[in-house]
Amino acid sequence: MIPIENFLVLSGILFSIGIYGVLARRNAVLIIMSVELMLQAVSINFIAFAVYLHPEQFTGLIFAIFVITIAAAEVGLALGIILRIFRNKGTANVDEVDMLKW
Amino acid sequence: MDWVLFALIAIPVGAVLVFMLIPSRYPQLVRNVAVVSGFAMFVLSVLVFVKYEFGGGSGLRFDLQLDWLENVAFLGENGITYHLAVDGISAPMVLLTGIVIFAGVFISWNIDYRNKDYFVLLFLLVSGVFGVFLSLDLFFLFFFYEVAVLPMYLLIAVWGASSHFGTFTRTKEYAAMKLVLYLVGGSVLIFIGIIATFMEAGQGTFDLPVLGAVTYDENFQKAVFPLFALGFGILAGLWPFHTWSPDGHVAAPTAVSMLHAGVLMKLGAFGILRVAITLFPEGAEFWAPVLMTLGVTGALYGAVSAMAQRDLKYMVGYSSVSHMGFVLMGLATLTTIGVNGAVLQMFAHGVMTALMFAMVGAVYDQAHVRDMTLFGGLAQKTPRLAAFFAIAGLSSLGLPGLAGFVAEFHIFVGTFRAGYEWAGVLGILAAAITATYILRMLAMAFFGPFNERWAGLKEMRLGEQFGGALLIVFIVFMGVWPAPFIDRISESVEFILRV
Amino acid sequence: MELNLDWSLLTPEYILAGGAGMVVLLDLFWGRLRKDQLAYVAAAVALASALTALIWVNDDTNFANLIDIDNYTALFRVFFGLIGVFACLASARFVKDRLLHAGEYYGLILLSVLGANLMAAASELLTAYISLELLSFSLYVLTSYAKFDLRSNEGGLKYMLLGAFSSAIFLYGIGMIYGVSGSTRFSEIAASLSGDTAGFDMAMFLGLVLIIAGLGFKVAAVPFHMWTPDAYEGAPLPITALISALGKAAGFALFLKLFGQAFIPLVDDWRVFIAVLSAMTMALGNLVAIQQRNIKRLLAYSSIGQVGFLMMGIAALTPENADAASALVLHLVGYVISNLAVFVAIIIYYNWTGKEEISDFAGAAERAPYLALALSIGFFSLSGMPLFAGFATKFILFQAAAEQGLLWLSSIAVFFSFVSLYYYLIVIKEMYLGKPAEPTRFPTPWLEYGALTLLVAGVFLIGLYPQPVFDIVEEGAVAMMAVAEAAGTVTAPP
Amino acid sequence: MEEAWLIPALPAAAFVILLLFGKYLPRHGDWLAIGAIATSFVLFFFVLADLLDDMVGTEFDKALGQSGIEWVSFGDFELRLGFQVDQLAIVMLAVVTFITLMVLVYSTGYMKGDPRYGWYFAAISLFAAAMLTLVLADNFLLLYAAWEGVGFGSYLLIGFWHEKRSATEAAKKAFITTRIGDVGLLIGIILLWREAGTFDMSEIFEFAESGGYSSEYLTMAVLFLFAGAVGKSAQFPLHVWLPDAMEGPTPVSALIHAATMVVAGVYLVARLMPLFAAADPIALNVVTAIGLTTVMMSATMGLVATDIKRVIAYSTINSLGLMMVALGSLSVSAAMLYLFAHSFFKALLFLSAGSVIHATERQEVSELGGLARRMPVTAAVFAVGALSMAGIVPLAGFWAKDEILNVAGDSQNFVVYGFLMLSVFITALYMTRVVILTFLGEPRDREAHQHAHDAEPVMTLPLLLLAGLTVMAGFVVFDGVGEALGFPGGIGEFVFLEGPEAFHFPWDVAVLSTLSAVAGLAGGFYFWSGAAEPARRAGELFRPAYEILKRKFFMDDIYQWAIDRVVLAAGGVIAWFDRNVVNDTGVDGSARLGVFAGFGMKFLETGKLPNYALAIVTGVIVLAIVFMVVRV
Repeated sequence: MIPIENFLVLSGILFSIGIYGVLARRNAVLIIMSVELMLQAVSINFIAFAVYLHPEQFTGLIFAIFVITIAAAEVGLALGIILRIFRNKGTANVDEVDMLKW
Repeated sequence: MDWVLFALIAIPVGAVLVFMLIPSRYPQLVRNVAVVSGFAMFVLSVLVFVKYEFGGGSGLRFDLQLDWLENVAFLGENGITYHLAVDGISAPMVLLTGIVIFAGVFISWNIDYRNKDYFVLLFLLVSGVFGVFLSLDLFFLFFFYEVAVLPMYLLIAVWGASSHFGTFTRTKEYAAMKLVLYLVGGSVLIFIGIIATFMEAGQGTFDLPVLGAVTYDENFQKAVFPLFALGFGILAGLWPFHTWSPDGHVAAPTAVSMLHAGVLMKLGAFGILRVAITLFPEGAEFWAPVLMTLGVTGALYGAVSAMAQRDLKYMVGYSSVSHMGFVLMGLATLTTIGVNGAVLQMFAHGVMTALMFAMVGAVYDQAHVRDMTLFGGLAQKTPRLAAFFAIAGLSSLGLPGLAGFVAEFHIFVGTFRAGYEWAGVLGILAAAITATYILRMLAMAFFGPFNERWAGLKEMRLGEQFGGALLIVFIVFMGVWPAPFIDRISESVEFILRV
Repeated sequence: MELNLDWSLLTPEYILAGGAGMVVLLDLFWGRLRKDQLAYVAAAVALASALTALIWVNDDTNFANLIDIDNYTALFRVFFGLIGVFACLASARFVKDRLLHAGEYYGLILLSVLGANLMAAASELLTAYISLELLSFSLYVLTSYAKFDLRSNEGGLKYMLLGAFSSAIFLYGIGMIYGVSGSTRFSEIAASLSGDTAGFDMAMFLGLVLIIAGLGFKVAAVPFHMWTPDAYEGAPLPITALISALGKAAGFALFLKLFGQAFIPLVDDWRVFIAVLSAMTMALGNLVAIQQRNIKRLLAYSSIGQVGFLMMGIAALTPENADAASALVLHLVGYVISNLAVFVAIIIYYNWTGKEEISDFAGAAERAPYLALALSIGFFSLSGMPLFAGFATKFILFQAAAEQGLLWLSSIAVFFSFVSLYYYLIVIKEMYLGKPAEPTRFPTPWLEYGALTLLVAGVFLIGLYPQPVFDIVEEGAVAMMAVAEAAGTVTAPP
Repeated sequence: MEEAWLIPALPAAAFVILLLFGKYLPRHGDWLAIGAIATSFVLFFFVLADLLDDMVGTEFDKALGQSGIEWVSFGDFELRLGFQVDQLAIVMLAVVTFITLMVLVYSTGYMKGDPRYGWYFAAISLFAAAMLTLVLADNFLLLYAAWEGVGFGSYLLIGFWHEKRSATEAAKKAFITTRIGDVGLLIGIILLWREAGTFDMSEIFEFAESGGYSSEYLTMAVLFLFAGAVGKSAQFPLHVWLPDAMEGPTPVSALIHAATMVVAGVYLVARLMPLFAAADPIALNVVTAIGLTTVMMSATMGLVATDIKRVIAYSTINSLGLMMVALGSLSVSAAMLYLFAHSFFKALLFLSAGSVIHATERQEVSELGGLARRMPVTAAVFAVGALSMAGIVPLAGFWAKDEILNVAGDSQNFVVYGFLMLSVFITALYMTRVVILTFLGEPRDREAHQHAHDAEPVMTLPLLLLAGLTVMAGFVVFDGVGEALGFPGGIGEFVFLEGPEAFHFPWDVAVLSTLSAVAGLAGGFYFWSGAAEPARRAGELFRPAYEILKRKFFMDDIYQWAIDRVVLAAGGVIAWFDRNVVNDTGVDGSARLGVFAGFGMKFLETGKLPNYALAIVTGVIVLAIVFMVVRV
């Protein structure tokens, strides 16, 4: 059996890549993609815990399913809002969207 | 008889509600209601003062306790109660408030710019003041303390007057903002003190008598006493924190500065006595020399800077700082005579300053200028105003036969008895300096050759004369026969100082 | 191991969901219905859900171990229902004049109230997360609802992106806690955490940190507060009110339940951190608010400041008694009522003038005396002045914090509540001393003034006689904390 | 004895009535004031009679009629309005009531037609009441209260014509200078009280005699008390206010600055003699020194003063100095006798000067002259007063001054005695100067001279009465006269505590003083008769000395400089300090600091989304690290 640590490390890596994506990327759509990445890392975690530590329950698995559905809903919603910004301002670059400050 | 105290706070609040109902098209109706409720408060306060007799125990009379918030979270049996009572110290203070507000209502007779809102805020202020003097629950003491500060901003900012000096102007907004923030800043310290005391006592109640019964350990007292002393001291014009009071009182309209300098500053000293000294005797002893030094500096500092003022109202403002310095000196002696003197001075100064501010207001209403060097020989044009002002001035410089002398004498005697000879000597010197600036002002503004510019000046309005006369009656009454005041005060002071 | 599947327990939620759908359909199919009448329908639905919630007062069951139905839930259901009512009433005129698709607008508001209800009721992590996302999504959309206003889009974008980001962090934290404790139900987590957790220290604390971060974002604690000013300024005014009232209240309901029930055994570890966070939040919120010129941004920072005070309640949690919890909820109720009063007044003023700068409030007292009075009362209550709700609630909250040895935090709180008085006074100065553009009186909007009077009455009630309100709140808090004690004894996992 | 408190009460009642209803009474109630004082004067005799009956044989124990009412008392601290009558008080009662009566009668003429006629009588009644209370007070607190009341009375009366800038300034100066002295008095009283625990004089005296106070403590207290006396009796450092006090109406000067207020200081020191005796001798030396400097200074200044009232004022300061020297030599009897005699002839001088001013509207001696022909009675009376002041044989001044010279000769060293003799000479010199310049010689102002005439009877009657007393009062010195008046063993025994040989008449002192007085007269005639040519030449010869005297030893200028530069400047500096340092930097500074902190943090909100995400991540990382560090 593959030790659980591998899964945890994988999800950790994925999570940090996602965070890096959010910080580094300037385009709103790419930020959403990196957030999705982070959510997938979480679902890996849940599944790993469910299988390795608490095999007798399905909580972990149910959790993973819910995470995936909510992630999908989130993308739909996010793209809607980004579309509005793109249509009004002509750009989806996060740096140019800084009218509200101080 | 204990409904009296409830009525004392209910009347101003009731008046506020009635004012709210009166449409602002009837200013005269507003004034009549104000006078009626002012008179009612005056009568009740005199009743409280007259009917109060000590008769042993903690001297609390007209005791009334309604529970407000109890058996909830950390609050025990009667956690926070609406506990009103009068003892020897608060009886004269209640009388003082009754007098000053009654006179104040007459003085503010000719305010016509939104006078409904004016009286709403003024009576809110008075209910706060009565609340502090009467409440025996730390929570409610703090509650009313803040209520008294709340209306000050609008009262000064809307109805006040900016004062213009050659080089700079002190706008009324600046003065109002500074005053309110300074006092609320002071109340921060009090709030922290209350929280710490409640926790330390562990009785689950904010009731002062219960908290008083607990003996706190030495270092706790030494740590918390300065919190209260400083918090209340800021309102009492403690020396380094006094700068709000001259600016604030000068910018305020007459009745408000009368009420504020006359009564609200006493709230601070009263708070020190009622809360700090009663709960923390060892703390008081430890900090007494510091309080004494600040008190004396305040007295001397106020007197000397009053001497350099050209603006009449600023002079009176700084003289209040100086007299409050005397009060703090009295409190710092922690001897019966000294503290008695302090309470007497609180009353005496209250009535004196109210009269002085009223007269300055009377001059300002007609002359619209307050620089005393511009006046000259007003006594020939307005003899009664000059006489009233002279009486207030003479009482403040401690002329025997008037209230000032009795109080100051007690304080000086108390200071010597407590072993602070240097403070006593400096205090007496400050009293002498008070004489110089009062007489300088009288000579410059009221006596001397008549300045034609003020030919149009007329004698004071009837309202002002009545208000002034009422105050003079009490100045002379306390000066000639102080026994009723002193008997009441001394027993309670002895109880507080556990002598 | 049978689950209590009595569906009737969720009737308030059904009413809300059904109502939302109905409102949307009504807007589509019933042409003749004017937009503001939709608001009254939505308000009625919210009110219905609040009233039905009263049925389960003093009840103590749960629905399929997912949701607790006890006094705590009842309290918050009523509370959120009323917030929904006021939100709808306040936005009636605003939506009619300025926004399109009123149906979806009110539908989303009802859905957000539904999300909030479930957040407060959730007794296990998954339900909590799902309801959190429901609330957040509806608020994201509502924030960017003014399609053609760039500021609304930008605010919505920032709120949404950062919201997604921090909910991912929150989720990762939940994953860790699930891994460590093996269950998602608060009571069981508390049981396993109170056992020996030597082996899982690292994972547990990482989870705890991430959860604090996630929730910190939701309630706008300091390092995670950056979105609040932009979202508040961007969102249409009623929505700003909704975020500050519903968003914060639901966030704290969950925060309190999670830390009061699940993580209570580790209280000595995270107490200091929450306290430090709360101190920083107070400091930044109140100090930066002094600099603001826009009323919405000022209220954003003032609500950040208030969050600092609220977090003190959480820092003061203790297994022994429910004092801290009841003090926190009491202050929460006081804050929300005063905040709503301020926002309703500003919405009314915005409907007249359409301006948001503080300087635009010049002379408001002459043009609308009652409005100026209500606004001042709201501000004085927020700053903790006596006669108003803020004073009593803050007094009790600071005292509760001091009881747990956080006197230093109470002192900082008292100082910053004094600082907050300064920037409220600036607005009041503008209203009472400023010169109005033109001296004409504004027409009196009777409905909004009615709502305003109700709120002002609420402020005075809590300020002058808080005993009844406090008793209700204490029942809720005790019910919530009782579950924690019961959890002390380990129960078989479901 | 019990009705002694009535004496001050009557004028006080008169004051209150006049104050409130003065305008409505006929003649503005001047008759009420005079009636009150007259009854007090009559009452004085009853009290005197009672005191004599209580006297047990010739043994003079102080029969103190103690009466009074409780004013305030609690714990160990009690204040009484107590009155006591003893010989010292009797002398003062006699002087005060009589002189006030004379002045009031005189004032009905002098002040006729003044717009504030009623207020004048009210103020004088208040003053008289305060003075009488001061005299009768049996405890220090009441004494202090009356002391301040007297100061206030003089403030009102000096500044009576408050239209005149100079009168207002003079009143202010008087009140403040005496007030500075009162600071010392109050400190002294409290120091005495602290050890003895009571304000009552007799108890304090017993406490002092029984060695209760340490001697340095007592000396310090006594010197503080003496400071009060210096202020009130215009002694050397604080004398500047008396010459300016001449701005008040002349009857006021007669009353306050001759007979009553200024001698209060002397009375106080006399009353405290037991304390002075108990304290170490340095106290008495200080009293003598101050007294002597005052004598010499005032005498020399009197030489050059041109205003008639100021000359008499300097003569008053001169006499006060003499009395202080007498007290310095531990002789109460000499001082009180001089006080008794001095009040008559000084009041006489002032009132006659008053009638001169009333008639000619002029006060400058240089504008008067040759009035004797127009105003024979006033001239004669003035001459009598002047001669008595100079100390010419049959008049009261001679006997009293001789007594002081004799006492000074016995107990003081030679230098003091020499100076006193010199002062007698100078006094005679300037008194004759003023007489000659006013009444003899050529009238310098023709027009004033024309309508100068003797005052109406109501003013001249008191003058004649006082003149008569000035002549007869001296003989009281002899025991025979005392017994004739019903005092057992003569006035000396009765009044002055020491043994029967209080008075004796040393021939050598009498001859020496008469010689110097006559020399003074001759000098006066020589210098100032006719065109006063020699005087002018002397003036040029001692130009610098003349200038110094003219500028009153620059005392006024020094004080004025001190006030402007030091006191007002200090006020200015502190006011500036308060406005700028304490307020602008202290208060506004800290407020700006807070606002600036907010300003700094405001820029954290860059508006850029990545920064916000970065903030969240850093928050998480910092929390995680700290958690780990703290936990592990």
